[in-house]
Amino acid sequence: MASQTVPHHHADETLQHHFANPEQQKDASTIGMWVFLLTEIMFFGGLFLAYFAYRQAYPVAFASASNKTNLWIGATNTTVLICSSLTMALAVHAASMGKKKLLMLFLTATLILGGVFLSVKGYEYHDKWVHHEVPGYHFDCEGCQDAGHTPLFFSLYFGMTGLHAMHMLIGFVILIVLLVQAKKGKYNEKWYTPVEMFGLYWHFVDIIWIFLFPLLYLIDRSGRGLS
Amino acid sequence: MSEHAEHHIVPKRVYFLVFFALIVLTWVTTLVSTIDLGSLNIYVALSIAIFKASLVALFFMHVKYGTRLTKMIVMCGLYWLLLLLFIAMADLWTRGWMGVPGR
Amino acid sequence: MITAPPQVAEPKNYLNAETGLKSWLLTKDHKRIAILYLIVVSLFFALGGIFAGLIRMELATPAGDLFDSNTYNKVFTMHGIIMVFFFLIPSIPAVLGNFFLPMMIGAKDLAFPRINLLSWYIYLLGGAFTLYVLLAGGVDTGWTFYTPFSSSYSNGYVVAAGLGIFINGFSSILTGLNFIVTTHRMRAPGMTWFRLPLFVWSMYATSAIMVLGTPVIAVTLFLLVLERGLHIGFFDPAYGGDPVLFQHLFWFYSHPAVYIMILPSMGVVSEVISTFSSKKPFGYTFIAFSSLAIAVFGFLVWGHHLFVSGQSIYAGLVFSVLSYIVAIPSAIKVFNWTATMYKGQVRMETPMLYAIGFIGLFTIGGLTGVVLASLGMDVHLTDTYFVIAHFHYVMVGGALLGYLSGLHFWWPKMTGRMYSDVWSKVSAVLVFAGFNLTFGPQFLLGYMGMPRRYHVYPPEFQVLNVLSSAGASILGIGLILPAMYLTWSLKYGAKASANPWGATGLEWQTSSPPIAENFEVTPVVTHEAYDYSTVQEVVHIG
Amino acid sequence: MILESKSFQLFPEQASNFASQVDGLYGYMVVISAFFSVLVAFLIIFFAVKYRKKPGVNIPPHTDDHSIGAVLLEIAWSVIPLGLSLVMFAWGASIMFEESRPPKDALNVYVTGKQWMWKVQHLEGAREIDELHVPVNRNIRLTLTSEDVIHDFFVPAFRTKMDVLPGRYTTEWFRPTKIGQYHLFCAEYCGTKHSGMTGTIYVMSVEDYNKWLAQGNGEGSMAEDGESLFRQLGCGNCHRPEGHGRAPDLHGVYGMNVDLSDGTHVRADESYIRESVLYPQAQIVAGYDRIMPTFKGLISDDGMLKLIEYIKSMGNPNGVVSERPLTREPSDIQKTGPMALPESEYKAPAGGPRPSAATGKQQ
Repeated sequence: MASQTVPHHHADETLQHHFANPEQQKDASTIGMWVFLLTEIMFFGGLFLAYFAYRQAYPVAFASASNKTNLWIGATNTTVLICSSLTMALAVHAASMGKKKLLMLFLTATLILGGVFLSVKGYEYHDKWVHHEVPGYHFDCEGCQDAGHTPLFFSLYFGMTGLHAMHMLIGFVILIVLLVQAKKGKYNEKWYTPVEMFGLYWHFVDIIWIFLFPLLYLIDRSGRGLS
Repeated sequence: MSEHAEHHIVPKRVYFLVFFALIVLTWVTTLVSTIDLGSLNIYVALSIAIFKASLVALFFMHVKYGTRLTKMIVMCGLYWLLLLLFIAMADLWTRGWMGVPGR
Repeated sequence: MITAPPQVAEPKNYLNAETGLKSWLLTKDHKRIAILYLIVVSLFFALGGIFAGLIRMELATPAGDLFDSNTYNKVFTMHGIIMVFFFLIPSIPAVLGNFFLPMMIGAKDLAFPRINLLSWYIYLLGGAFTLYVLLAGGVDTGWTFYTPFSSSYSNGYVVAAGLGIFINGFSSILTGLNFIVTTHRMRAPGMTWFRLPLFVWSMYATSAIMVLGTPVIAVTLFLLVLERGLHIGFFDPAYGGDPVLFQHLFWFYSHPAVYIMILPSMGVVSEVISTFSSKKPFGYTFIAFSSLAIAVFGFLVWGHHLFVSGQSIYAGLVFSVLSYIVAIPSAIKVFNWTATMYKGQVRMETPMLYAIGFIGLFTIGGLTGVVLASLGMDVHLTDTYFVIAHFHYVMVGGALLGYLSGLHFWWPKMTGRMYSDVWSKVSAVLVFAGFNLTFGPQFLLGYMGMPRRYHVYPPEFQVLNVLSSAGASILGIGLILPAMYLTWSLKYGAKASANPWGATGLEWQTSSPPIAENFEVTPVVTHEAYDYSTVQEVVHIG
Repeated sequence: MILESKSFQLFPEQASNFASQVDGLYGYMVVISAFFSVLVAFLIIFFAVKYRKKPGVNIPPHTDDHSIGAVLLEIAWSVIPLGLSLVMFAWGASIMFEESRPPKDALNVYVTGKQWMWKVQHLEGAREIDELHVPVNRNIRLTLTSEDVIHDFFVPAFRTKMDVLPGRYTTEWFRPTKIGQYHLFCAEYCGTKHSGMTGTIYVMSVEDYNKWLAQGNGEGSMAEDGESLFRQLGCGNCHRPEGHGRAPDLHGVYGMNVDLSDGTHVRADESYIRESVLYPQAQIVAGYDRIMPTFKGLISDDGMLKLIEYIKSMGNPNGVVSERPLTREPSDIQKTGPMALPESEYKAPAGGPRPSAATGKQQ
């Protein structure tokens, strides 16, 4: 996203011609990344609104459908994602110290943890499919109350977690690129902007999940609105 | 060009502390959700989520050490998100007030 | 393509710095990207204009004699989609903003040149989807895509049209992002915030709206596409969805989008009025802050499109009062522009004619908007031709005239050529007259109750519709003229001087056309904007 | 068009109680708008001429826009328009609130929009398509719903319109003040023949209206039809009077606040009744079990309106509404006190509730 890295001047390979100095360039990337994350907040905002609107309209259906999610898998996966956030933060730290080996180690760890998260998510999706909890032709929310409105919950579940997973996948691809670049020794303690910017993105994706987890798994767990 | 981000390197210890807090809070919120607190459940869960998200933003994403502009962008994001959610929900909350369908 | 053949004595500029198609298609120069945008935006404008012409032809008679109703619905839908998403929203930001924002702040380029080019390609991709829709058979939902019609009942290519706008949205987001970062971090030494030209302020406010609003329409259309394909129930009452929620999400972007269209024009007009009055804009700070106020308050009023939609009346009450408050910054601007001319040295050059036309038409557009913001009034007027007339006064009378004003103002700088003075003034007058004849009668039609998007209508509405169609043909001629004399000027126009209008911005302190990196030496700003005492005798031709 | 074609006109007829109010507000706004438009246009032309650039003079004057006078000017042209427009806001809002509150004595008419026609049902049983006959000087309340997409019931001569939504009921009311025929338009784009979804409102004298009602309408009233539907669907097996059933007593329920099992309460309006029939488990009345099957797919939108009208009439001591001259008020909110909702101790008979054909998974 913000990796503007065309080598131009001989003096400083990483400084682009239209910037006056490296500080200006780095500031520009940071602001750009934050503004991009701003758009991401609003992008997910639309889905959050839909969630709150329909939860308000159909509390019984939402409560009963959200009990179909697996609490323990959700919590474990949240833990995995938080771990990957830590390794990413440590990767940025390593890059800022100019420690190439450590940077690669932490990037790889982030990659693996992200992979674990997605695999678990995939398992959950599969589970939903097997139990006919994917809205559509086979849908059958067994034992749900106000079953007529439960497809809305599951549509939102798949919409929100799906969009989140898509962001993870994109992050995955960028991570691999970063790893290759790191191996080539592109980053040093003076210039590691792409790693830092990607860190922001990855933590943002983590924050989205921090909200998805309670909304989809937790808040109706104890049976509000159920009788 | 007055406000450059200081080249601030956060000590590793901070990362681990934040990480520890995040993990603990995740399991606290998970366990609390199984207890019936009535309408309080949602407030507890969302408060913990907001706290966790703030930790991630402040420390992992360096907002705490960032420029005023970065902080302003984050505040803008929150403000506009709440705008979207609350104003649109205000319609749904008040639809029944008149007691006349469709008003 | 407007690459002038390099002549022996021609000094280096951004047009001849590199040659060949590839040098254009892979350029990272903001000025060249602006030209690329100009070409495609103009093509889309022509296409949208053809649809507008077809609509007016059909409506010249009460019966549906030119098309069947299905075709008519597709025609006005394509007119709306193309004009809103592919002309009005990118026009000033992506063409004039791209070209002049960096120059006005004394930068060599935008902060992210490659992202700038990427945004053009994304725009092309979105446009390609829209053209595909057009060729495949069109879409008949109206540009508003209201559910459940669009999700479950329409026979058109809703998914492709939705994806086209979805993709195009990212182009808009990236442009806005680029402008925000550039304004924050690329200003020349000494260019403080309150030395920025007003056009930069308005582009900054516009960019904020683009960045904050566009993602919401993106996700809304994304959900609409899912709904249409999978019937997941988000917006279709048959599955428990709420169609009014769709309208909330849609207008959360699409109302602020109106300000994406009009704010840049306001910026242009601020520049033009000041330049051709040789006077600092009256109330610089008020104009600058009113742009930001519009960007912020513009997000609080979307519900005034929903007064009769089944939205809670209490929500309607809040949206109505906020709509009145957002009208105030616009009023402030109009009064300040007028006051700028007071005791100025007013020159009636073509850009000034367009700018004055803008003020008049925008005033009417704004005031009728105030009429519509009143709850009881809106119940009668919404979804009638009154609304059509109102927003065309804002969109055409406002946004388009501002764009034309800016294009005429900066054309000598962009191309290094002067256009025909006589023809351009004829065109300005024709556009103004034709426009009023086209849309003025529609206010009366609307108050009498003629609903919008009607293919056939009761005969008592015919006289006014004929007037409107007649006006449209004059407007059409007025708009074809610039295409001709501007193209003509590329080859035959007199060479423009560096500062043909006696303007003060940094963009006028470099050659016309500018060199590849804009300035020989990065300028250092030492005084406020609009200091006309530094301007030498005005020389058009250089 | 059904109307005889009128020649050229510039202003719509005033044919309802709202018309003159809306026109009055419009007049105020037009005057203000015209004043400011003319003011701005005059100043621009005046300045353009008076201060046109004269040859030779090249030193631009400098006006100080930070002086007290300039700031006062800025404040003046912000505050005065704000004041004038807040009057518009308050005036417009008061009209809208009046439009939103149908009077209690209003005559109920049910309107269903459908691509691309208007179906009208009168309480007395008369039905019409793309036409609406109403008596003059009588408050008329329309309950609107759609079978497919969003429509909008717009009568320019009455200066009122309201969106017609699928799956929901909306309300519109007016009092016609002038006998005649008026356009009815669909004002929300609804597909191919949107511009053909028009109709005619016939405003008639009371005698003519009663004559029109009487002619050729042998069918039962809406409430009677609704009652037979109520029986056919077996609603009465559970919804027994005076709390003897396994389901709440429906007498007098319309317009009341109903306590729900989750501690909240809801107003029993048309939309609530509809939701309760189609998605019975979404809102459970306090003290009752979750036993009602859904009737989704078993009842048409028209049928639903009849059922609602029957349930509305149930609280009426006169029983079922039937053809009646215009002297009586249509069933409306009855002052019969809060609904009695005793604990359900009555056990279901062996037959149980009528099983639903649509879903077999009620508990």
